[in-house]
Amino acid sequence: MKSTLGKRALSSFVSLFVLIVLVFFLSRLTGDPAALYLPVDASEEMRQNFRELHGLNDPVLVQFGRYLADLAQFDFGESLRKARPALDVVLEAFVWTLKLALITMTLVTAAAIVVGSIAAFQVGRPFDRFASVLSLIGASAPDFWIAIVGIVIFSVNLAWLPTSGTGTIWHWVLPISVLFIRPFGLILQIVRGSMINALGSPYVKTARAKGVKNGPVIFVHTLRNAMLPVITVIGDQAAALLNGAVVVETIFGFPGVGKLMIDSILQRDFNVILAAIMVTAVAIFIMNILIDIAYALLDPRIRA
Amino acid sequence: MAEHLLEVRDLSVRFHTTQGIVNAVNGISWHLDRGETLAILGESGSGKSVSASAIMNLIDMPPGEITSGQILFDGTDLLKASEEERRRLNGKRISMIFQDPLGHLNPVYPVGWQIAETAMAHGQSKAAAYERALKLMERVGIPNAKASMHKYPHQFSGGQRQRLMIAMALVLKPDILIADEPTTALDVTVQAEVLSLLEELQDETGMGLLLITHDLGVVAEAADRAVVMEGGRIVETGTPRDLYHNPQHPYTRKLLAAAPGRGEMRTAQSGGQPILEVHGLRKSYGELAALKGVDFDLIAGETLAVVGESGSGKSTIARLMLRLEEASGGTVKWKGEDILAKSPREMGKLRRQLQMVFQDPTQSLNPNMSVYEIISEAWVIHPDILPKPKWRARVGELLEQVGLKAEHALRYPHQFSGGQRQRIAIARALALEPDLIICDEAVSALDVSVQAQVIALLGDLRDRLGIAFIFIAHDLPVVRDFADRVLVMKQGEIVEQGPVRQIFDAPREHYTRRLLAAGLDADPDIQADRRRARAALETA
Amino acid sequence: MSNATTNPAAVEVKVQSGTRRVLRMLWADKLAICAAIFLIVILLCAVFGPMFLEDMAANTNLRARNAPPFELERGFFFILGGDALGRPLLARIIVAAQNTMVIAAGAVLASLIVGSTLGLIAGYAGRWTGEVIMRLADVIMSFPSLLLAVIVLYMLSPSIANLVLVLAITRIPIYLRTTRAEVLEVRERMFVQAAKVMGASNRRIVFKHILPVILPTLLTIATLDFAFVMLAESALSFLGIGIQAPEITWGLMVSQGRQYLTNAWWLAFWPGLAIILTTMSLNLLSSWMRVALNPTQRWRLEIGGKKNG
Amino acid sequence: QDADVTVVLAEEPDLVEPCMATRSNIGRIVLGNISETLTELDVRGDEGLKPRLAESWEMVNDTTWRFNLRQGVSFSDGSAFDAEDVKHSFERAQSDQITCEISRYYEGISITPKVVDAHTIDFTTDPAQPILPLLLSLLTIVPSETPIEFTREPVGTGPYVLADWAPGQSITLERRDDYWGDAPAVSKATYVFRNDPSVRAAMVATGEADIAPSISAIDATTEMDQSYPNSETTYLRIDHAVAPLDDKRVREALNIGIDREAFVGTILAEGTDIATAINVPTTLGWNADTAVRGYDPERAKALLEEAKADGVPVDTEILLVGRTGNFPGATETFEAIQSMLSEVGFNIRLQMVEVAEHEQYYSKPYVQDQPILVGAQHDNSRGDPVFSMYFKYHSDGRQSGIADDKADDLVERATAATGEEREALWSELFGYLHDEVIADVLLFHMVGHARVGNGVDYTPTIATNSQLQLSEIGIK
Ligand SMILES: Nc1ncnc2c1ncn2[C@@H]1O[C@H](COP(=O)(O)OP(=O)(O)OP(=O)(O)O)[C@@H](O)[C@H]1O
Ligand SMILES: Nc1ncnc2c1ncn2[C@@H]1O[C@H](COP(=O)(O)OP(=O)(O)OP(=O)(O)O)[C@@H](O)[C@H]1O
Ligand SMILES: [Mg+2]
Ligand SMILES: [Mg+2]
Repeated sequence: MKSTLGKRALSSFVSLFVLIVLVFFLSRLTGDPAALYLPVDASEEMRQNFRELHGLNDPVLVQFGRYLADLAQFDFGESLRKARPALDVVLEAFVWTLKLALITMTLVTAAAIVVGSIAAFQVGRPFDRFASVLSLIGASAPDFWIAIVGIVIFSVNLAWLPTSGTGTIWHWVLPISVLFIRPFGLILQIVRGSMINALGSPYVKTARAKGVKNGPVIFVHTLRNAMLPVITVIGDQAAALLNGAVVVETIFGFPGVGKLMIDSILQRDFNVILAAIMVTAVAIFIMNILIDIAYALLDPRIRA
Repeated sequence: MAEHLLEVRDLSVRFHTTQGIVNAVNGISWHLDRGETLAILGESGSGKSVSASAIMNLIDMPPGEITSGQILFDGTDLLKASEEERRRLNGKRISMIFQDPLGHLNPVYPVGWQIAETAMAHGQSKAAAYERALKLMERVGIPNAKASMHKYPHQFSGGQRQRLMIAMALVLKPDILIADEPTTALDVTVQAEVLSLLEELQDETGMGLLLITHDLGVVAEAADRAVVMEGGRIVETGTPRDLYHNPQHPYTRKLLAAAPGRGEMRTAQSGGQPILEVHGLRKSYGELAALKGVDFDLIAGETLAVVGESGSGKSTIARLMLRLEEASGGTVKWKGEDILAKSPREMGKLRRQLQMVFQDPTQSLNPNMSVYEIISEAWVIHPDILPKPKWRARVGELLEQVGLKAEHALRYPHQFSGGQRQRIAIARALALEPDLIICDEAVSALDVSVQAQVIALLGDLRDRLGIAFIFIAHDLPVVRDFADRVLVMKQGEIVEQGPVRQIFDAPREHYTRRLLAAGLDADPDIQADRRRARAALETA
Repeated sequence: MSNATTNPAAVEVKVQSGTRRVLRMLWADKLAICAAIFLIVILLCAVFGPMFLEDMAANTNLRARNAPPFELERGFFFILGGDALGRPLLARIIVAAQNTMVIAAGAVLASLIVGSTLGLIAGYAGRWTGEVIMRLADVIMSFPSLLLAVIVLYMLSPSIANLVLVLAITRIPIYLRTTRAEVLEVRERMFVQAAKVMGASNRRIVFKHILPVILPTLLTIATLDFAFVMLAESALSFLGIGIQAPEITWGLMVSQGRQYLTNAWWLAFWPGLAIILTTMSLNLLSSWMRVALNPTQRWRLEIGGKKNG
Repeated sequence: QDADVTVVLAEEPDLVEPCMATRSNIGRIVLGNISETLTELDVRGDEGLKPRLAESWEMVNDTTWRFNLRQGVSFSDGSAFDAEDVKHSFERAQSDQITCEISRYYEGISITPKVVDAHTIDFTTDPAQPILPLLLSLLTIVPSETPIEFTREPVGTGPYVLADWAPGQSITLERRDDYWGDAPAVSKATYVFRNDPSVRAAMVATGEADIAPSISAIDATTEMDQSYPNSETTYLRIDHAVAPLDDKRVREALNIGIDREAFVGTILAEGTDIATAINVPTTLGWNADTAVRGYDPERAKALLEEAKADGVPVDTEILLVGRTGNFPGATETFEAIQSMLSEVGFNIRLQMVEVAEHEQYYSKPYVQDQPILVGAQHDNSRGDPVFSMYFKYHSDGRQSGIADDKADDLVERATAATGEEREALWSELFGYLHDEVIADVLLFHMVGHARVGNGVDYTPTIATNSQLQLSEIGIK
């Protein structure tokens, strides 16, 4: 186990490098940060000066070499705009994103598994129909729509919750609710489908013949067999959240990595882009490793 | 009127399918008393398993439907009881051993937990449950029980899985045990042990045993009474002795007549170039050496039976020869070429010549494919065998040959009984017209009349087309009738091999002798004598 | 019955005509029927909408600006109201169906096909290939889709084909990972080994035996991805990267209606509803397909209304 | 009394750096609150340029301006304010070690500050710089110890000091006790940042914020909402070098083919003015005689016909480039323009793009392979056209679509002129560009909307986009 983990870490490291190379060269093809950073009526001299200061005049390969050399010392460079180390900027934002992602995914996973399993157990009955339709609407409704309507209803009209921002625990309610909806719908559907299949297996009959209650039949015997695709989709959704929940961050003023990334991309703030990608990529790679471990834990047959 | 522990009255069950309604059980009635063993004998597909499932509330409704009847347990009608009441009975007061152990074990949990769960589901503490599980695993003869508790179903041999199922059913010492073909995959020695274990339990707890089997020997050995089923109806009831000596119904008579082990033994062909040479074949799973270097040959058109203890590596030989798993060492020469050294592509070409019928029929049939697709796939893969327009007719023909009906071609595997599935698997292997068929317990789930028919078919193919067989079986009478040579295995090694006459008439090894002594005879009187003889051998 | 050797010719194995059976099964699920009809309507809109309504959908009329829905005085196509430039929403939704469907179907199908094929390879081929493919998926997964969009659309111009490309690439990992995970389990099943013994090629095993087991899950994801892709496309438009006015898609309409959400809800609502209904129809249909494709479940449709279907 | 206010802004500044205060998201926080300037433009009354840190100024000779500095002023770090600080602030802004945005206003002029005594400083310019005092209304003063790199802890002489900055969440200013001027009413101001205009409006409505300086016109429907001209001018820049846009008739057709009136009160807010110049009417030299070209589709068609008859390729596809989110309703506006122009016979294709791509079209070197109209906004609330004219209309201007000798000459002369002459020259230029050259398609002077909570008293001005002095906020 240990050595496979090691190999896995190593190969992840290689992909991380591939990722850096890709992002570094591709992003430099998308426009001149000087043109964006400086006001439109800034002179050519100022632009030159800006490029000079940030080393944007050198050949791209030289820039890349320098970047790698700095990286080796965990120096991600300065943000072109914020006059701060890019990594600091990113880590600050990433903490928020991580919190948001963790809380949301925990809630989503728990809720989707419970509701999806019960729906699968009651295929075609009202509970199933209701849960399916509701989750589908959730999964396909535009999230900003839900967010703004949520603010109008719960903050402006009912005055139960703050509109936006951070601070108290109440500030988290709306953003998490909005983030919750889509993955919940998606995962619920996957759980349901996978569970319907698994519930038809002979071992379910064995469990029932043993006199196991419906609860454990569903959640112990069947669920674990049905979890493989579910875990994959959970991973996908978690990755999406780790990459930043742009809409929610933008609307609710959450200082997460999603908005930071968008802004940096639109502003071509390369160092921040790269640092943000590195940080989220490491998080996603770790998560994927955890998922692969989870596969093996769940199903002894795929333990190599 | 006397109260029976369990009484089934006028039970009818039917299934809805695309091809219309299948009447699986038609108004059957029987009863079972405390401490009694009732055997249900019968044709494969006659509704034995379905009626047992009805007792356990395990029929999927719909598509299934119980159209009439009562199931009285301790005087209450189970069909009217609530789900919860039935759940509380299941496992604790009534428990069941399923016919097809691999599918019925949960693949993702360790077997120890699965056995202990029965107890835990009915309120026992974890420690007590595990202790009981361990004890039972030892009693059903799982080697190295303590460590095996943490293993998963796929790490056991077919017979071991079946014993695990048995252990699972016995955890709470139920009042009624429904055993659906509990010994089909067991070698005779273990079979005898299991039967005596059940008997002991019956003495201890007064358990009523419903024994579904097609093995007349088992009936003779264990049953107090027996009912015979055909086509969803009960055609005859009586004590084993009555049935054996004085069968009334033509089907019963046919069954008895078909009992194997009475024919002429074959004389092994001598000489001839071996088409298969196995040398030093080894396989280990981690610590466990499942196969410790076996050597044997096979001549074209010859039938080599592999018998031996459950878990001794019989299926492993088959899996290694077919490259379903990689061997740890040794060579397998097929017509002079080493199979084990072939690339996957070369192997693909060879495969047509080597076929296998798997031990677990349910799992080896793709649930998404109809029987027609399953059988005709052979010709899709090897189009030169048969032109497409002839497929339909040929599928029908093959199904008839293995005792099924041509119209079954449109059904899906889950709509068949255990024995029927096994026959589909046989038909699939035959479709390829191979040179060698490895039959891993291929006829063990068939009632003797069908078994006889299938064996006759295989014999005919052997004689007409020169197909060779490796016949893995624990059913010695069948082996005796069918094999040319026999290979006896124990703990991953061949302990004895030779022509069938030699093995059956003059066994050299103690193990072989024990094996032969443990064989069951359909005649209850002979069986009674054997028991005495076995007891003597045991003490010797 | 067992050993009665019937004349094989007498027992014709008959197969029902495929389409009729499918239609009958579809009929058995009323929701699926509705879904299918709705999708056909959408499809017709997508094919013929732009042909007939293009002009009407582009015709600005500031006097009908944000005209409220359910009023017929401006004509039938204003039944859903008018947008910020007074264009009839119904006509716009119909015309937008084409771009929307092309983008969503294109992206979903492309990612589904590429992703699941790679997943099958990764799960069934050797360790090395699998590992490389999986790490590739990791890279895609952590490459921010927005950056990818900026790069592709900046360098290649924002055409529909490029947009499909971007969206498809970002969705590949989900199919890839799901497929691989399932293959790892399914390939251990006995019937796969049985097929192997028959000499089935890897291709056949993968596509005929393994894929059908995984397909229902993939279909469920794909149908939900439909909605995801439409909304992602709208987010890109909103940032100025994706499809832009005067082209229209439902997603673009939703994102343009965003600022009017509190004043003229219908601008974002109807196209949003179109997205939701389409997704829902697809999902109902895929649920139906799940049942219809699964022999152990199929009876639900075949015994029809008779028993609690 | 609670004198805390919360201001909700659209975007968080990347820096809170005084020398970047001309950038509006920074200026709104820094200008007049943390940092002060020598002079200050009066945007509420019509006093013109008012003293702030300079008490008075005069022209010593053609090229030298002298400023007498206010005494008894101290920075928030406690040090006293003197001429050295002014000199350092200027040099820091000009340094090429950092890219201070202010410096671009001094582009092309050589300015040398010279400390006369602690409270007097001379600026020598070459060439003469008649509006130097106006230019210095942009120079934020920092202590002479400030290093020449971007700071995150700005020190200034203003009435407030940066108390806290939680990146991504909020910035807090607190009132200083030792401020030289009158103590403002607001004791503490918290800035929070929300991208979505309806959320900003909602925050004021729920009392979570007191002032939202810019909300969407669509949301501005309550008592709390005020509109103000925000000094932005929307126009379509024409590149005169490419046919058929090199033809004056075609440019006129573009101008009269758009029904500007139709936008006001519909897509754009009530109060939006139709523009005849790139600068707002309060700007020096704004020419009241230039008349709006009325909507006349018939004439536009006729003009096109005429041009076509002369061989002008009027059927060439013209690309109209707009920027998404440039202003509320931008997409709709450009869509409507496209449809209006198509109506009169232009072959127009609309393309909405993001900032970076827009920049490619907007600034030189221009994309030359097809005639292009670039929709854009220009913002000059400084009162003098000099901040616009060179860039937009001089042949060498980075965003100029024309190359016209007379225009060049007028720009150069006006820049150097003072007083009435300056005003007259600008006025002539405005008229010339609009009437004779038809340089571009001028559209609207935009209005912004602010929502001000009931607890505070604040009136937005034309400068609100770039500056929000807390001292102008009253507490009710
Ligand atoms: N789900 C189903 N749908 C349709 N037919 C079914 C279904 N399950 C069982 N049957 C049919 O019911 C009949 C009885 O099946 P059952 O499993 O009880 O046979 P059995 O007597 O146990 O046979 P065996 O000895 O081969 O196991 C068979 O003909 C079978 O094809
Ligand atoms: N995947 C595995 N991992 C670990 N042990 C295994 C695995 N597969 C089989 N074994 C072990 O190898 C031994 C031989 O198994 P095999 O299936 O060949 O037995 P068998 O002779 O066919 O027995 P039976 O008659 O019960 O089917 C058994 O002890 C079994 O527990
Ligand atoms: Mg059975
Ligand atoms: Mg075996």
